[in-house]
Amino acid sequence: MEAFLHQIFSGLAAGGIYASVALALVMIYTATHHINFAQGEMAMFATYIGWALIEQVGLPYWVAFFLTIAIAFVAGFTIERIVLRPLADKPVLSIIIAFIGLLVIFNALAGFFFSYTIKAFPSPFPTSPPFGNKFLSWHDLGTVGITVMVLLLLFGFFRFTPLGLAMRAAAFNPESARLVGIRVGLMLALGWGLAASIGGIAGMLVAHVVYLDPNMMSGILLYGFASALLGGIDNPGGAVVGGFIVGVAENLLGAYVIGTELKLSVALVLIIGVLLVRPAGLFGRRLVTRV
Amino acid sequence: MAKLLEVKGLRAGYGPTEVLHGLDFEIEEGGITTILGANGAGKTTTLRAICGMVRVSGQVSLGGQAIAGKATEDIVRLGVAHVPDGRGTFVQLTTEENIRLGAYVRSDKAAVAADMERIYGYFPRLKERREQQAGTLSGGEQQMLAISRALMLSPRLLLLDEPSFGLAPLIVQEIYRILREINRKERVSMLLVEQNAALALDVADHAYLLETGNVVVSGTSDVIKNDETVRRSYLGY
Amino acid sequence: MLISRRVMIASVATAAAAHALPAMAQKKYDTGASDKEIVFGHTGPYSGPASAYGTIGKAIQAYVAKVNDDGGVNGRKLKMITYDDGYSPPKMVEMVRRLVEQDEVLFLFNTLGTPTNTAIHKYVNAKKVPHLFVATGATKWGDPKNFPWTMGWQPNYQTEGKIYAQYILDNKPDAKIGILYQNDDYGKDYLHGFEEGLGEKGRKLIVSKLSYEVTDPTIDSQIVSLKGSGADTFFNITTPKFAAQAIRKSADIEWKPLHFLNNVSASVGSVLTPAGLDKSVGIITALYAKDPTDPQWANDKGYQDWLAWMNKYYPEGDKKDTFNVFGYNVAYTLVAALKQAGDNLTRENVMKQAASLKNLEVPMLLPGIKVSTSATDFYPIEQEQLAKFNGKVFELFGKVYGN
Amino acid sequence: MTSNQAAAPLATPLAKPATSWVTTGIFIAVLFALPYLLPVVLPELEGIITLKANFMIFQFTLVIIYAIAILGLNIVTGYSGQISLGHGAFYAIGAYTAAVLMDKLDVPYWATVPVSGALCMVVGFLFGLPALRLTGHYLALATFALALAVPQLLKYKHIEWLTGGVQGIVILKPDAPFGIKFMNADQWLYYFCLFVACIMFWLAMNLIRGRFGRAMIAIRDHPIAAEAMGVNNAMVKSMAFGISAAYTGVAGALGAIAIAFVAPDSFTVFLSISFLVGLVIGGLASISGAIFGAIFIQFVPNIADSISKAAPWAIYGMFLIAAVYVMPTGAAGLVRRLRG
Repeated sequence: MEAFLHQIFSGLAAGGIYASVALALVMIYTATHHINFAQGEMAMFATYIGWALIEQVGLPYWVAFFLTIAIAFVAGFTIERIVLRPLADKPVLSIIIAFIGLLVIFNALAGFFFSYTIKAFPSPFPTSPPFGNKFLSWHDLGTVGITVMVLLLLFGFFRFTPLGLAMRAAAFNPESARLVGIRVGLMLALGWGLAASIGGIAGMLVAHVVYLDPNMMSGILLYGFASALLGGIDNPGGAVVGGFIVGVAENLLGAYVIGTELKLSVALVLIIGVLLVRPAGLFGRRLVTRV
Repeated sequence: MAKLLEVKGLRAGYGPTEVLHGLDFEIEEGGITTILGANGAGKTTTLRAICGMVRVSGQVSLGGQAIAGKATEDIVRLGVAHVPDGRGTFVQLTTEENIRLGAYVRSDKAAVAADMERIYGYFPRLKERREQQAGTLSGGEQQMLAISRALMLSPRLLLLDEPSFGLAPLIVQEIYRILREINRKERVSMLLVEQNAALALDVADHAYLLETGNVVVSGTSDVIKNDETVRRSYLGY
Repeated sequence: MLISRRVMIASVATAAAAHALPAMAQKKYDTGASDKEIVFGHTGPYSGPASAYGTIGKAIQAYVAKVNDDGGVNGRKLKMITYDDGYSPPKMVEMVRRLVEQDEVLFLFNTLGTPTNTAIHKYVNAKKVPHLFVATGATKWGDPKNFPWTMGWQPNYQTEGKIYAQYILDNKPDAKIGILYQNDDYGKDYLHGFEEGLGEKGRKLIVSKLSYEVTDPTIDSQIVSLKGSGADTFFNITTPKFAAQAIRKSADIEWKPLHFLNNVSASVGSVLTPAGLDKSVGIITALYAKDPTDPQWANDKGYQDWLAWMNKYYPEGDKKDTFNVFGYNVAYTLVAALKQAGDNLTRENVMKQAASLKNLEVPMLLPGIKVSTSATDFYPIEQEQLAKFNGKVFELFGKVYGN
Repeated sequence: MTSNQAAAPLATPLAKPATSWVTTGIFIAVLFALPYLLPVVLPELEGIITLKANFMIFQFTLVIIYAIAILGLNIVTGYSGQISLGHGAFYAIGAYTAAVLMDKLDVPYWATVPVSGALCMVVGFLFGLPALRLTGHYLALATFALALAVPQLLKYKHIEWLTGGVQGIVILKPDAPFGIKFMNADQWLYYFCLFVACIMFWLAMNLIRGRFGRAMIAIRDHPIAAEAMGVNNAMVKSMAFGISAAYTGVAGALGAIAIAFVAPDSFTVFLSISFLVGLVIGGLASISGAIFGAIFIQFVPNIADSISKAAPWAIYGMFLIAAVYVMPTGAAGLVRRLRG
């Protein structure tokens, strides 16, 4: 029983990680209607910047944390302007190739600048187990807490601010958005900036758990992608819940049902099965349009 | 009356194809002007050219200010609202979000709130459906929504692209009644593109007739309505 | 007259040649070697998922630069041609063929990876190109009967697995063993050696055997399961990132087994430090090389030479990275073999000399561990010594295993 | 990837087949003469034709193999409009089929190629039936999962006796048949692959210009209209996926024969991504584009490697981005633009 609980909680802890990455994917999807394959590598690179600020510059954790978010925002914004802007009217697959290009560039540059040996990333949370439990650490709880906080902020931003509404409008229907005076290009760039920031947050939370190295995100991105689609790619809340479901399901399947060798394959098959039944994800809104 | 929009030698097209070959026309402040013509004459392109949605050359000036070549969003900010072909609904957003977006460039919050209530007064059905996803509205409701969104800009010039398209006659009548009312009450100038010439000539003060990218006839609505030859050869009724 | 003169000249020339013969006799070259240089080929994963190993190739290049600055090998400069294989077997085949057929190198050196080297194994032996000191710990590289042109270098994973097994049988015969291994050739090789070392009876000691994939974000779940299985002995066959995760997670869930960590991840600086030194106390590993991050070598001559070389020839390299020690050691071994080959730089002789290293001491190998090969022994390093982490350094203990 | 909006094109399709029959003929003739042209074009190879030229012939053999694989992906992505990030899986299945048949059953190498194709067609069709109900990102995830799962399945312990597990299977490289003396194994393999490629390209051309091709394109461009005209969308899409998988499977079998080795590590997700790169950079919905794409994925990584050992991927990534800037419709589209 204790082992079972342990599996559930370590699944929840992993789920928190997937959720935070899924959130970044949902963010970029909401703002640009693309799924950015380079999101994971951008997050990884931002995490290295955070690491350098803490370990090499010597800034306190939270200062470095927010500075990294700001740097990631500017970087995401700039990448949209420089790399993706010229491709705006190009076919979708061309843009995907550009994403793949960005992915390999960031991966290679991280190795080049920071080497491939793993680095420990500090956590701002206490190391003693909270409330004397032995299942979850403060960092696990903190990850969930920060993810939920980001989720609420995003929800509020998109739902209640004119800028958030404009960003959604620009992604859904750029032509109509221009007709109400929205600067669509700027919205896309802001969306990239925000997504890069959220990715940076996710990266910094993840890095403490899995250790920082240039390939840190390659596996996680897949789980994040699956979580986001499972929960509903246009639904931030769904993506977070999807993350937890994937984390727990993967752990339990691996530990008790199919063994560790095939757990990824089976988990993916299950997710695809769910998507076949509910094509918009568990919590996604099915788009209804009357002509 | 003062001229709100003056267009001289307007050429526009898509890619290598030129659709408009040098149009001249003008719109008077506070009036309703209509552009008539057969399919493919260039009516929709004319509206898109005014808002900078296609590549243009020639002169377009709004209240004396040159706007040709400006970006769409900048032209919108000068007070040109466009109810586009196909209505341009943000189908994934709610009705109210669609309407709120219309006022995106305005910063006068109190006035925006007042405008929203007034527009709901014109279109009470939209108010009933304010929380509904806009994609689920009927065609007529989506047309009303598009007009409402455009009006939220508090525009100087409202461009309307075939507001009657695909709608039942009763709904068309209602929409046109409201458009006339808005024009009269709020002094919003309108440029109306219609295939249904009889309908358009009924509401418009002034009309231009396009054929393959050129203005072939212009005049007040009454004159054109009563010109037997024009009616037969161009308008076909 | 004319004729006789020609004969005379000829005979003089013959005499001169005959006279010079003793000195010239050994100057024999195959493609890639000349009076001026020795050209050899190398591939490594500079790109792709295994690019962490790319630094080995760069370190070898840096060592070649040092050798050339010091005058080369027997007066000849070394020229290393290295290509990116992306850890992909098909790419490896292409690149090795390029080295052999287009660049016409004298021999191949330290090509990396088990699947990749398997892909070229037959080819290089058919072409009779020396395939020296490959960078993988699989067992199959020491098979001079069937593959006389291929030779490994590092202690193979199976041997190391057997050492741990032996230790357990000797010291903890009632152990309940839990194993975590990477699900690929590397992990399975260790596992195989370990199980073989335990023997039929000892294999019953294994209570849990779990794998992970390199794409798994964490291995927390596996550690929890291992603890749940009641294991009190843990054989940790993981690469650095997962090793650090395993060490930390088992401490966090208060699982305190007798912990054996494979040599692949036995680095104080790049594994135990990130995992937490206090959490690493008691870990046992088998070592053959000096860990550059282990403070016990700070004043060691071999380490200081290595450090000076890193600073001068590979300043951008990571000094915590044990792969940079690996590259240095293996390149040192190569140079020793080439020196031994003298002026007879045929492929056959290079292979022969590589197979006749006798008790070669390599500066960054542990004291007492030597490189030896023979015509029937294609395993250059077969010795390892167990060491236990005391919170600061790996303390060597017990005998040197192997011969 | 974009939203589910039907209006968003996956790519700008090219209107007509790029090459005329004459250019096609010349091109094929050049390919057939290549092993003998190489020493003429590169005189420094003369005399040592056997060795240096052999390596290049080997590289071109790989180009041909990749071209078949990309052509397969093109059928499903370019013509049928379904994105696939998982064609590496079919390449792997084809390769393993060939290797297992040769290794365990001593089937002659040439006979494994059609078997691989047929098996992949069945697998592709069966995968497509459910998966192609998904679109856009969801299909991308499903196919990506396939690419990820297949290498893991190949090393699964219960089929290790068949697949060789993580160690893979080493196979024998075929020699020229009938004791032909004037051709070495590399040259023979080149001609063998070229021969297969010609058949596959010819079949593809007929397929695309025929009834089935029109049905695929109709579904891609106007799914609702196609359905209304009586096209069974689900069946056509799944068939397209199956045919596409068959192409890639054939390429995989040839790849296994050329490399003479298969292992799970040969078929990582990156292989699938490479095919996609080759497809887009070659040119979507263009038969000749497959060849340009194959040349790109074969040679550009080598160029990147020769520029920088420090971070070859960074260079490769820049090449990728530059390629889509310069040739948004792929190399085939660029050629068309330059011509006319």
